[in-house]
Amino acid sequence: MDNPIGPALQLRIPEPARGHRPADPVPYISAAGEMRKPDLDEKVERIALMRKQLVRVLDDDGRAVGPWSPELDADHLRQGLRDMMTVRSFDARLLRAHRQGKISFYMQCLGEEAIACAQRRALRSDDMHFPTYRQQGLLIAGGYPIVTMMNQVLSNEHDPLKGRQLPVMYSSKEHGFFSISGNLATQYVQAVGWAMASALRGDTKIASAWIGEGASAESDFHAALVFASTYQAPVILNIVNNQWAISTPEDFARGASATFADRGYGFSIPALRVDGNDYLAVYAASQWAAERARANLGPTLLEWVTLRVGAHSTSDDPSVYRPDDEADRFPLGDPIDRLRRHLTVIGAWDDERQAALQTEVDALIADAFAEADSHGSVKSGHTSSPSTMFDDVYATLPRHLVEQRERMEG
Amino acid sequence: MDNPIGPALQLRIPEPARGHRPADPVPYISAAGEMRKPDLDEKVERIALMRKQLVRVLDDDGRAVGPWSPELDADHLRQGLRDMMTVRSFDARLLRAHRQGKISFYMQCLGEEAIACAQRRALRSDDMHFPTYRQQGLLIAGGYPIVTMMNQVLSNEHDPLKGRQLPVMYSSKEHGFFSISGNLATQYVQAVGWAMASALRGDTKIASAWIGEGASAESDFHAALVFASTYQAPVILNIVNNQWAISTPEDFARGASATFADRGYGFSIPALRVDGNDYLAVYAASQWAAERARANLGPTLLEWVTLRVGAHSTSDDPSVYRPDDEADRFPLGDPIDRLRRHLTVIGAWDDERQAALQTEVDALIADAFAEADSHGSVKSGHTSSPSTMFDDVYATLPRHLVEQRERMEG
Amino acid sequence: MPAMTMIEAIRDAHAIAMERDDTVVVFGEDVGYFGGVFRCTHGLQERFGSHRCFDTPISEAGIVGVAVGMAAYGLRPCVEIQFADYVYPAYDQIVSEAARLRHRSAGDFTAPLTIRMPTGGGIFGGQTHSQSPEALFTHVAGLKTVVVSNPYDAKGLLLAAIEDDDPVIFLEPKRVYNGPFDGHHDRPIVPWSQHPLGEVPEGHYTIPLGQARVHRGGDDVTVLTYGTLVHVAQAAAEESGIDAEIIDLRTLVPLDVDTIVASVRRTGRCLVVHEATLTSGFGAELSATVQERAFHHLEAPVTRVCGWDTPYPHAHEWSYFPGPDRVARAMREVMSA
Amino acid sequence: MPAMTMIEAIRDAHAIAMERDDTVVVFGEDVGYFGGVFRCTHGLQERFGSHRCFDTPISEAGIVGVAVGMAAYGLRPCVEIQFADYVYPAYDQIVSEAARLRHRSAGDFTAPLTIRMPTGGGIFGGQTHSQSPEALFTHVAGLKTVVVSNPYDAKGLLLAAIEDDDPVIFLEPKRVYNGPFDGHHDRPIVPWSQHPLGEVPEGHYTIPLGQARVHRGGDDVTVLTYGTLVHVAQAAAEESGIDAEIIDLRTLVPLDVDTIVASVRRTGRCLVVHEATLTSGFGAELSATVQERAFHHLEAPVTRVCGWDTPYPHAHEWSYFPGPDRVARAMREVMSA
Ligand SMILES: Cc1ncc(C[n+]2csc(CCOP(=O)(O)OP(=O)(O)O)c2C)c(N)n1
Ligand SMILES: Cc1ncc(C[n+]2csc(CCOP(=O)(O)OP(=O)(O)O)c2C)c(N)n1
Ligand SMILES: [Mg+2]
Ligand SMILES: [Mg+2]
Repeated sequence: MDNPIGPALQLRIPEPARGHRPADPVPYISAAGEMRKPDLDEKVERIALMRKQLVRVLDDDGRAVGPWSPELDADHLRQGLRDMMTVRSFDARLLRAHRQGKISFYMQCLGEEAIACAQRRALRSDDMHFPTYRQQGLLIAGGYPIVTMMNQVLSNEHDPLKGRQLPVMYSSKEHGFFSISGNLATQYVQAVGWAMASALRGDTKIASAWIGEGASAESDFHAALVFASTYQAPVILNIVNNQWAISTPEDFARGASATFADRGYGFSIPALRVDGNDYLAVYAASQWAAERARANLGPTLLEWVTLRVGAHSTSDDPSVYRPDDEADRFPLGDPIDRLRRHLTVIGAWDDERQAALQTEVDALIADAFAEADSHGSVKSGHTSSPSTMFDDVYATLPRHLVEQRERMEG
Repeated sequence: MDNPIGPALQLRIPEPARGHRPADPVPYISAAGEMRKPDLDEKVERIALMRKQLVRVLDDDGRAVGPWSPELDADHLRQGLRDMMTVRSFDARLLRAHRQGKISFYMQCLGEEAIACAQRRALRSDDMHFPTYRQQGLLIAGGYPIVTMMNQVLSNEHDPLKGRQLPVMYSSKEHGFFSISGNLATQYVQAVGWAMASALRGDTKIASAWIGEGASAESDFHAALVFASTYQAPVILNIVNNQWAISTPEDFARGASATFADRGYGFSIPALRVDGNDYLAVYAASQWAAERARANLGPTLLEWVTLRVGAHSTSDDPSVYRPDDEADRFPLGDPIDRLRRHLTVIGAWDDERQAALQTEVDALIADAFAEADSHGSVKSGHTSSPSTMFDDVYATLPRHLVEQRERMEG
Repeated sequence: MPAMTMIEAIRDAHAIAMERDDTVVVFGEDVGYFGGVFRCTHGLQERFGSHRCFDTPISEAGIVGVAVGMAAYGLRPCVEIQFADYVYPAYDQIVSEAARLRHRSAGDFTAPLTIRMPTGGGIFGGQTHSQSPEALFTHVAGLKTVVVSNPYDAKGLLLAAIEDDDPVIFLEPKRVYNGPFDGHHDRPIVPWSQHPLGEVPEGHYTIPLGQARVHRGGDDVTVLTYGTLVHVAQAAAEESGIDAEIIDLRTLVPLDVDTIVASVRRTGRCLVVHEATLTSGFGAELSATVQERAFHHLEAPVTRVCGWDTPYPHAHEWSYFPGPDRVARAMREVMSA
Repeated sequence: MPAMTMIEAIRDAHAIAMERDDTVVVFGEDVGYFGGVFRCTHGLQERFGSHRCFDTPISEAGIVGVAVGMAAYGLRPCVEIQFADYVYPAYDQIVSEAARLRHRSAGDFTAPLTIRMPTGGGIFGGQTHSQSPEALFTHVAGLKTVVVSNPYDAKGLLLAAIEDDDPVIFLEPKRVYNGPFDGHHDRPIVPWSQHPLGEVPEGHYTIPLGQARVHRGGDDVTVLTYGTLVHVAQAAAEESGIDAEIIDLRTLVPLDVDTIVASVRRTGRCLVVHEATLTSGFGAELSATVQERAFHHLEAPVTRVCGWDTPYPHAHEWSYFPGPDRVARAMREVMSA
């Protein structure tokens, strides 16, 4: 008794029309203030109804509107602007260092500055972030010494990681910044473990996990959601949807889902889509998720809609696979411009102060770079001693490494 | 500017009250016929609204009701009853063989017979199933020789797998039954790959992936859903929720989700919860999913709600972790009893025919076992030659294996 | 001293570790309420509560991944992988994360975790309940790898592993959980209560990682082995009459090179025995090391007796397993080479 | 014969395989539209369509898992793992599935797939863009493992791998993609167009898996190596003046034991050179094999020159990399031992 046969089967192979993408590649753009703010303990089913909406606070005129508008005074906002501008200037300086041949590799976060900067300020300094390589904003907004970051990037004698890691793979336990792995997604489930540990100990610290939308296809993403859902771990699960994973557009990882927020609902984890280029929205959504975690209400997933404005890394040439004018056509604008306009609208900012801040920030970065550069770089041969590579493989040097070190030195 | 601290954090560690579980451990039990049947191409959002409902056809009185009732004539239904009874008798005989010390290990599917038996009949014989160890019904309903299955379980000279695999780890390409792996979940993504291959070739065959609810926590489950969603592969994604994964109840893998069907919606994959002990519902839902795949409408996820009535395997002692009377209290009854009652209600069956069929099936199994047993078993030392273990490691025997084989023999 | 099975010794080590240090947490599949499919964690949840010992979803990647995160927080997770054959989904978290975390962060974060798993065949487990994957860990810098062969060692080494500040892979040959199996599968099982290494002191003690144990002194040939094969080698020595010095390596990385080299220099002959497949097994490293460091003392090639380079078969496991006859034959060959 | 880089040779092999056999499909991260981050699949999607060459989500487990399923269907997938350092999420699918499918199903299902990946350091890639994980595959029965060192071999071996009926791990040292790098990182890059092995015949040819190539004949010492280190060993021989016979193994499993043993029996000395970490590296297997089969011909211990047992460092990669000086020093030591 065989059942009917069908037509020839076909596969949908995503083939986004690169170079001639539609004008608005980002679907479901809510107006600022449109989306309501759920209670912290609102039923996940009801929150799920908003999974195609977008938490937005800043409108096109620079006003902060709607229930998500966080209570941040002008000082805080100016601090946020400064954080973001510092990150951007930092990136620009190190890209220049790359062009100057001082470093072998760099990854910028151009256009995505609001997300890490605002979340860092919305959380506590003793919380732990498990970042990817595009959250330098966490360190900068967290007050980590910029010279030290540059020393890491230059792999010079003052690099705290002793030249072991690629540029941008920072680590700072003290600043709540988990050591970056080159292997995508591994940190996501580790963050859940850290949050579980905090809760097992009756501590108050929460964890924040970071991942790119492309890397959410990795298996560790699943493990993280399973454990977060089962144990209701106090963790924020960030997905930075910057539209690209090297050369593949975000729909390769998203598949048929409407949004990455959907992934959370597969586990009854409340999930919000948030305008990642809106400093106020980022702050408010991060705060909401953190409060949920702190109130023992479990994990929250946050999809940040943003755009990778630059190349994937200095090894990448995006002209081959993406339209030149994508950033111009991106409907969510630039995070720095938008916060600056808001500050101006509320009378807390003007062009002069902007110019002064830019000068200050650029000087800060220039000075920092000058200092870091004075310690040399891997290219100039000013690194930690090569024999330090044997340290920290284990807590204490085992005999075979002692022998190998001797052999290397001899 | 540090943000407020919270109370001491807590973790939710699922600790179901074993031994004193609530009377009805299975939530969201729809009445038979209650759930509507969506069009094959109905929007996934609308289907999602039914994710807490249960596709049921057979009511408590044994009538087939509602839109899901498949058009199966009495012959087909009697065949289904026979399939399930054969599986049950098969399992019983081999459990006895285990007690008799003829085999080292066995896994039964008591209480879950309807799922594999009905799905096998709802699909075509050239479709490919990627099963776990509890889908012996696929082979039996598919007409695979029972003696051969027993030869595999006995690992005797006629075992087609030459004693290489544990009992029950069958393989038959010809019968659309992919080689069973001992490693959970690996087959799930392979099924998606097989389905993709079929579609890449413009073929008409579809794949069916099988997994236990416990194993859905494994990472390969995620990979399968990502690829199935992205490429819209013609695959059925079965999750057999039999309430237990060895000693852990289904909520360990499910986490905070209401149902396993939820997982599909995280990927916009239409997902149904189905009464797995209702032969007609299983048939109808499988058919629906198969038609979707054949019509190039993509993957469908099916959560089968059932109960692992027996122990996990012959190595397991469930009395330590589960209540004795769980099967009695299980709200979905027994699949054989239910189909038998239905046949009786429609006037196509009676006690006499039932007794005759039971006798026939038992005799068939007894004869088959006698024949298989006559070929000996691993315990009696009647296996394929040990040197065959070197075959099939590679397509042709490489030199080092030739040498090792000589050494073993010499 | 009480007699314990290896299972009881492992349980005891867990309990003592959890008692002494409340950052020790124990979890894995079926590990909590049920106490593990081999019962190695039985009673821990009842005694220490479900916040110290708990069940997990079936996700080895998740188990090790959250353990790394917990270790970074400051806990000392000791996790169970139900069978070593199922460790591969966690391999990335072990190799790329646990093993390198201290190094890549220059000591800023560390991963003091213990990953226990039953290994080896001899229980008719077929290809997915029989593997001995130690060589897949010994190649990875940053990991320590331990294989135990008896209850006394198991307790002392597990306590040392849990207290160690680095990630430790802790392999438990399931065939010796209940007795010192010597490879004669057709003979009655000897329980640990009849073996001196089944006598396990109460309370806390550790056996330092990196120290081999001379299981049997001898002059004819040095046998380097570990796990179940220690007992098989013992039987082979007795049955062949060859005066083998059997070294139970206990820790593969870091390796006790001194004990090995001293013995081989004395005997001039060396046999390496393990259950894992031969090619690129840990025996290769042992063979290479021995001939690098004792070349001029060797009177015969270092010889390996290992599992064949095939998947572990179900029905033919005793043809696969390097039992006492094969080991004795190799001993004779090495003696006459 | 046209001169090709190794990248071009690999591209060419893909195109020829896809042309000759429409069951060959090619996929991986950034492999389709973009043509791969190293451009090894550039142009294939355009030429053969997106049903033959396509991009995937970032999931190595998914890539290999679907490839196994496709292979079971009857296709011959040739997939790319972007860097060998990222293969671990796919390790379970490779080790537990692809490697054992034929055996466990007694030939009912097979997995004729090729898994390509760039390996090795020398591009300042740090610990996650530099690894050489070959030994993690050579230990696994059922897998074949190939490491290429030049364009001519790369094309012939890749065609053989794709046509092979078993799963093949195909390792491409990225440092020799564009030229025969000899370890002198401070000297200008020599392009393949200036090297005889950069001359690659047009059209179809294969190099059988399991055959080593004598890269340089010599009488003093046998050097067993593969990948980038072939060229480093060549430089070391020239610079030290030692008449080394350099054997490029090409395939590690199955290994060309005959070529190896014949050479060592003649030279009486053997050096093993690879970039992967020393302990339990494939060099251990080579050392063990050589002394098992040529013991009485050896005048000095088989010596290994390998990466240190540390993660691959970023800034110190030239101290980690076994460059020509270290190899030459070892040659001299072996000669004077
Ligand atoms: C396990 C693993 N696979 C592949 C890579 C190579 N890789 C590095 S970044 C990247 C793209 C990641 O995209 P996404 O997650 O969207 O992050 P984004 O770069 O956009 O911030 C890839 C494929 C890797 N680092 N690790
Ligand atoms: C990768 C892996 N991890 C663990 C196991 C051990 N194991 C075998 S069956 C099982 C429980 C599976 O439960 P479920 O998926 O619900 O299937 P069921 O037994 O209920 O049919 C476990 C943990 C395994 N076989 N493979
Ligand atoms: Mg991205
Ligand atoms: Mg189950």
